[in-house]
Amino acid sequence: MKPRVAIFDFACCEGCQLQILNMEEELLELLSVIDPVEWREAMSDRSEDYDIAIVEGSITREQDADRLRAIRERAKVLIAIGACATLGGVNRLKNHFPMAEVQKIVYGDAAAMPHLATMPTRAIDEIVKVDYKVEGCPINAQELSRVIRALLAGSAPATPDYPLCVECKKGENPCRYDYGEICLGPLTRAGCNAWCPSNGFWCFGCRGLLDDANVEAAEKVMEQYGRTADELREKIILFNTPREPGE
Amino acid sequence: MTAPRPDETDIYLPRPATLIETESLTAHERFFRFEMDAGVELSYRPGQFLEISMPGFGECPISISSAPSAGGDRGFELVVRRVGNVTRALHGLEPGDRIGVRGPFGAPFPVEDALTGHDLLFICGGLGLVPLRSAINYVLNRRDDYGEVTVLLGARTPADRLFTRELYAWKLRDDLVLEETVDAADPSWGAHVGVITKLIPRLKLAPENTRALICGPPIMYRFVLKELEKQGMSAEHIYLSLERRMKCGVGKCGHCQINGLYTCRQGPVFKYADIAAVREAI
Amino acid sequence: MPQKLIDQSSLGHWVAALIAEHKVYGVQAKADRFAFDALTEADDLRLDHDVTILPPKKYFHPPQEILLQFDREAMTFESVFHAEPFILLGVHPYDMAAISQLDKVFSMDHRDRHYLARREAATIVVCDVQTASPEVFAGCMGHATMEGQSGHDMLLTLLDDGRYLVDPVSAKGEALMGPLAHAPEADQAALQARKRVWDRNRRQLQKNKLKMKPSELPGLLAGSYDHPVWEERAELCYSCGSCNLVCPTCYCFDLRDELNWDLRTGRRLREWDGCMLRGFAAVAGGHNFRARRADRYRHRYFRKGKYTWEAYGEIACVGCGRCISACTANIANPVEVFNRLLEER
Amino acid sequence: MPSKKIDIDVRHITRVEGHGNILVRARDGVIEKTEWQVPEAPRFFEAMVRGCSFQDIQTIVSRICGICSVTHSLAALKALEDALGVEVSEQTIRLRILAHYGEQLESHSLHVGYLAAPDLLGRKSVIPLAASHPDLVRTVIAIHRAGNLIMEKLAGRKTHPVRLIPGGFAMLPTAADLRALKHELEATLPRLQVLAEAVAGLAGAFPAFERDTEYVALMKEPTYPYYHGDIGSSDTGEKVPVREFERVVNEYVTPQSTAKWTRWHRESYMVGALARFNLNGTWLQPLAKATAEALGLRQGCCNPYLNNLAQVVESVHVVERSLQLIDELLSAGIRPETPKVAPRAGVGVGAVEAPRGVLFHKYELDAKGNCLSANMCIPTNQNHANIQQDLEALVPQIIDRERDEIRRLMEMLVRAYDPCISCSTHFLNVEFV
Ligand SMILES: Cc1cc2nc3c(=O)[nH]c(=O)nc-3n(C[C@H](O)[C@H](O)[C@H](O)COP(=O)(O)OP(=O)(O)OC[C@H]3O[C@@H](n4cnc5c(N)ncnc54)[C@H](O)[C@@H]3O)c2cc1C
Ligand code: SF4
Ligand code: SF4
Ligand code: SF4
Repeated sequence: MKPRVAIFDFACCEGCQLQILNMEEELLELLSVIDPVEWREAMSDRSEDYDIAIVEGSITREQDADRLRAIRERAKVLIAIGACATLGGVNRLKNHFPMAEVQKIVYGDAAAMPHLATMPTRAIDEIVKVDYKVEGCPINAQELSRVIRALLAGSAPATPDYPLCVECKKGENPCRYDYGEICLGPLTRAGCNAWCPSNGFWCFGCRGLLDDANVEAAEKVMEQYGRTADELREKIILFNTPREPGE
Repeated sequence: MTAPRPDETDIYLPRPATLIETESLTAHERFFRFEMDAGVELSYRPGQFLEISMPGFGECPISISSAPSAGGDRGFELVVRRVGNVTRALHGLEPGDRIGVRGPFGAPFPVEDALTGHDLLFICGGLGLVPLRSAINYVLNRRDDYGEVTVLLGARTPADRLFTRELYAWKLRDDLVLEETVDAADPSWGAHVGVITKLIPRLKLAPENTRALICGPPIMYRFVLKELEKQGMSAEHIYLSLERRMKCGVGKCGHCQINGLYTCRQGPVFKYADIAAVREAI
Repeated sequence: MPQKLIDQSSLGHWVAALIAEHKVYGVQAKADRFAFDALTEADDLRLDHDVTILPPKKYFHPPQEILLQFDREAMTFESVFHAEPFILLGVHPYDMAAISQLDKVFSMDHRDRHYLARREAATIVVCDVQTASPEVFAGCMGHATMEGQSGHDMLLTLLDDGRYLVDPVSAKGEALMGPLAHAPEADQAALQARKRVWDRNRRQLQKNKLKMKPSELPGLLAGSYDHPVWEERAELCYSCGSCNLVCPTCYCFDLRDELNWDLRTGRRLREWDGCMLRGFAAVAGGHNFRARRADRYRHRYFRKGKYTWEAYGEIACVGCGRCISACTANIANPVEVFNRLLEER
Repeated sequence: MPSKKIDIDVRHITRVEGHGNILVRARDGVIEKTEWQVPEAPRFFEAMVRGCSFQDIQTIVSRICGICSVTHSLAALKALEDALGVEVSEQTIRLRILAHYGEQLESHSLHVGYLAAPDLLGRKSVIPLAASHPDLVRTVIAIHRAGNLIMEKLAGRKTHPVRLIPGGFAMLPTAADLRALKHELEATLPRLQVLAEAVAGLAGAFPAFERDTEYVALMKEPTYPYYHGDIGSSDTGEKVPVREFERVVNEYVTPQSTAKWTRWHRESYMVGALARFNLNGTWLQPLAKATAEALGLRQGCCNPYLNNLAQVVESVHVVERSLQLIDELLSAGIRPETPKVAPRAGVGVGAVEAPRGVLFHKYELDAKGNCLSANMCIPTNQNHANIQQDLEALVPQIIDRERDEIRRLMEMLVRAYDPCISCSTHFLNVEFV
């Protein structure tokens, strides 16, 4: 029997779900091996009975955390897709400000209204257990496809634990540092085929920092390029704002 | 360099084998007996390993645990610890299921030459029994060619012991001394408790005439070697089987290098004298 | 074999003729750098390049290649070989030296048919260096020219008078000479002129100066295992493997399986790996045989200067200088490290 | 006889981008409540970009919306360049417009083919259509892929562009890229004809609902603009410069509402494909014009359901225009350019037409080029009040129908707007009944 798959989203741009639709013809192959039972962006069907939950987006409100917990209860396997789900995404930038200030900036005088409450952005695995992560902003459909095929075959898909530079070099890109830019490739988990440097742009770290990212080295190395550790940190926080303030 | 010949084997091409028999040994380790397809024989020596393919999951090196018979063998035995994708997939196999096999690869224990006529001391830590079992049974099949045979065995707990029936049979033999120890005992345990090195001084070794064969977890070697040296054994007479990360098994992929040595070609069985000065070895 | 002299425009016509009949890869501009790529226009060929981002090894040992196809229900495996003939235009002598090293690695003992098939399919046209790259030191490593080296099929040299000396050195190379039948043969003067280019290149391809003979490296390293340089420099190492991946002599790889959507058939892939990457020597159970950055950092230099010498009789650095520019932390310069070891021996 | 009671409570309408709810309560034909609500979690982009460098802003704000990320990047880049006093080259403008056409094509084909088509064919999603109408689905996929391909070749990827940077392009397409695109787009035109015919055949499935509406879009005669222009309205002939967009959108927070709403000359206005068609239809390309005719779509149309038809017409238009642009680019040759942008203090505004309507970004930068404040006004926000007005006008006309039918027609109406709710930089959070 085909596994029942449900796709859910929380605070995000839904760009990762879009990558699933962007699989184009391959989407038909995906649909030949799974049974999608809920996918609000693309289907009107609903179900509470599923094997695999694919979750996109970050958690910014208590009621969303509750909904996520309910999803976790029902799913045998939970896959977090995209930077919002795995890291908190750009949404986490707001954690640098007090929440009251964030609301004020956007809503002005209306900010005091109780239904505008928001909480610091959290990634999915800060609320529930995540079985697999597909990193990236947006995810790479090829990677999701590989993860799903591996899972369906009973294999545990792994994310690379080496820096992006590996894939960047394999792609034979000129290095962004040669142009005086700050690229987070040496600190960032590979897996996207160095999508951004391959298009002439620096890596901004959307796949998350490596477990052993040598940030101290990077801070020292900045000087060699006439840049500062502060500039480096400004780049890092775009997608890798620490989980706890000051962490 | 010469052009590839069309009939030349592809060193990455596995050959199919069928699972004949499998049995759980511990919570994490399983025994397997496979047979190559009719007409295909593996001629392997104790200490060698195979690259086992579970297509879709990958490939990994696994020591041959059975003893070779006189001619070639269609059958071979493995013991696999479940740690990742390939090994988990192997644990899911049922008799009749098929796998892919490359090999045998690697340098064996010199059971046919350097070891004959000598007392043999086997020191096995945990999964280290798996390749050494091949050598032990090889020796037991030709018992007269060797002197005293002593087997030291260490396991984490009694429940982690492999091949318990076979160990019992060895225990009953009077031409083999088997001493066992565990790190943590349970109430039923009647043998030693503690690290395997503690068993060595109790042996009445004839250091000149003894040849030691060792396999175990990375941390075990240093202590065992120190103890053997203390007993007066020469590095020339000690053989170690070492594990490393390994992908190709044929000296190309670079993963298994110990400094400049390839574990898959110069090893996995090394004479201690050859690697005593190799810094990454022990 | 006939050596010919041609001018730049006949070279263009000749390349165009090659493109018309063969699959040709040649050096071309990539942004403001250079790279080997499929050549569709003779004008795109840049024989004046200083160095390519990746070495031409990518045509023999690609970043990713399919080794096998399998069917897991039938448990069948089928080798995939790539034997489509191709011409490689513009390989520099140091890169040719590196290809010859790979030839040894992949043909000794267990012969690697996948590599050998690609290698056999290639016709390699080496071109003497016209522009020295900022970091090159092939002159120190003995690989500035093709003198005393082999493995290639043809050598092109731009002489000072603006003409090219075309020198086929194998049957494959000679087979490319057809369109040049009417070109004048190279005379003694031309061969002398080539000698001058070689002499000059030997001197000029020394942007970094190695203060010893390459053959002294194994001995030097043997006494330097505990030198402080490894710890000091590795502090800035990202473990990014860039120095491995751009190196023409590095060949380490990983094997990985991928399934098709039928979840039954799939392929086994070979992908470049690198000894500087953290997990390179990690095994099940979490043990890592080179867990520290310094362990991995030292290993790379030992492989370059000692281990490969012991296994294949080769120093695994040809002096292309790629690792120097690829390292964003600026710590991967072999010459700096080796010279320091020499000074502090 | 029990009184007829209708309670419709669609929590999270499906096949739209983001979360929206529809609520209707009626007793004995008396409509007590008709509400369009948006429970999307707010994301506070205006707060998030504060303090960020102008170099990182397009990276952040493209994440406002996955489906119109090129549009958001372009609006941001135009605003930033306005603030920094940067003039971009003609080549950059052409390439940007081409990338932007890719997004229009991708978004419109996604909306018509994947999200709206199931309504017209009485299905719950595109998935059963793959079995029942395989040829149509494959045609839609091919069109969608063409749109994506433009973005990939021009912007570097399908979603969240990386090549679009202040001052120009981080990497330029090659002539070979453009030729490949041309090839693909030439094959797309006949596919669009197939789609248009299929949609024309389903014209009966569009409800005949009309409501006199103010339409707002960028205008720049004699073109059908997405990237250039001033703000125009169907109510007046006035053209408002983009810099004065705040005079048009008049954002306000209503106590009963879930979002900041907007209004100009009336209670509400509509932006998007239909608005553009009504204001600029004269300047469509010939095939697009012919397609409009074949679909029976005429300027002055005020049936919001027919927004889908306008999307089909626009799809044809952008492909025709893309082919022209590619020819212009190829004959001029791609010149290498390295964007150089220096920071300075300033305020800038940028507007572009998103697939769903006109989008405004505004930034204030300090001397280092770091963002002091930001404001983004997105099309779906501008449409919310109009959706509410449409629903209020629609429900009395259909209140005697079956509950499910009422629900279906309301959902379909909302869906016709192609709302992009996750763009909700402004949305409020509400308690539900
Ligand atoms: C010569 C030799 C003989 C061996 N004999 C046996 C044996 O008889 N029985 C047995 O159970 N195991 C044996 N091993 C270990 C076995 O190869 C690894 O446990 C196995 O590769 C793990 O594969 P996996 O796919 O299940 O795990 P993976 O999912 O690949 O990874 C799990 C962990 O294993 C590590 N790993 C991955 N590949 C290898 C590799 N090739 N070698 C070592 N570690 C790796 C990874 O770093 C990771 O931490 C032997 C290893 C060698 C080198
Ligand atoms: S561009 Fe970035 S990812 Fe690529 S090599 Fe340079 S630092 Fe690494
Ligand atoms: S070690 Fe560095 S300089 Fe030497 S061959 Fe490799 S990349 Fe070139
Ligand atoms: S390129 Fe530099 S930083 Fe990267 S692994 Fe090599 S030495 Fe370390």
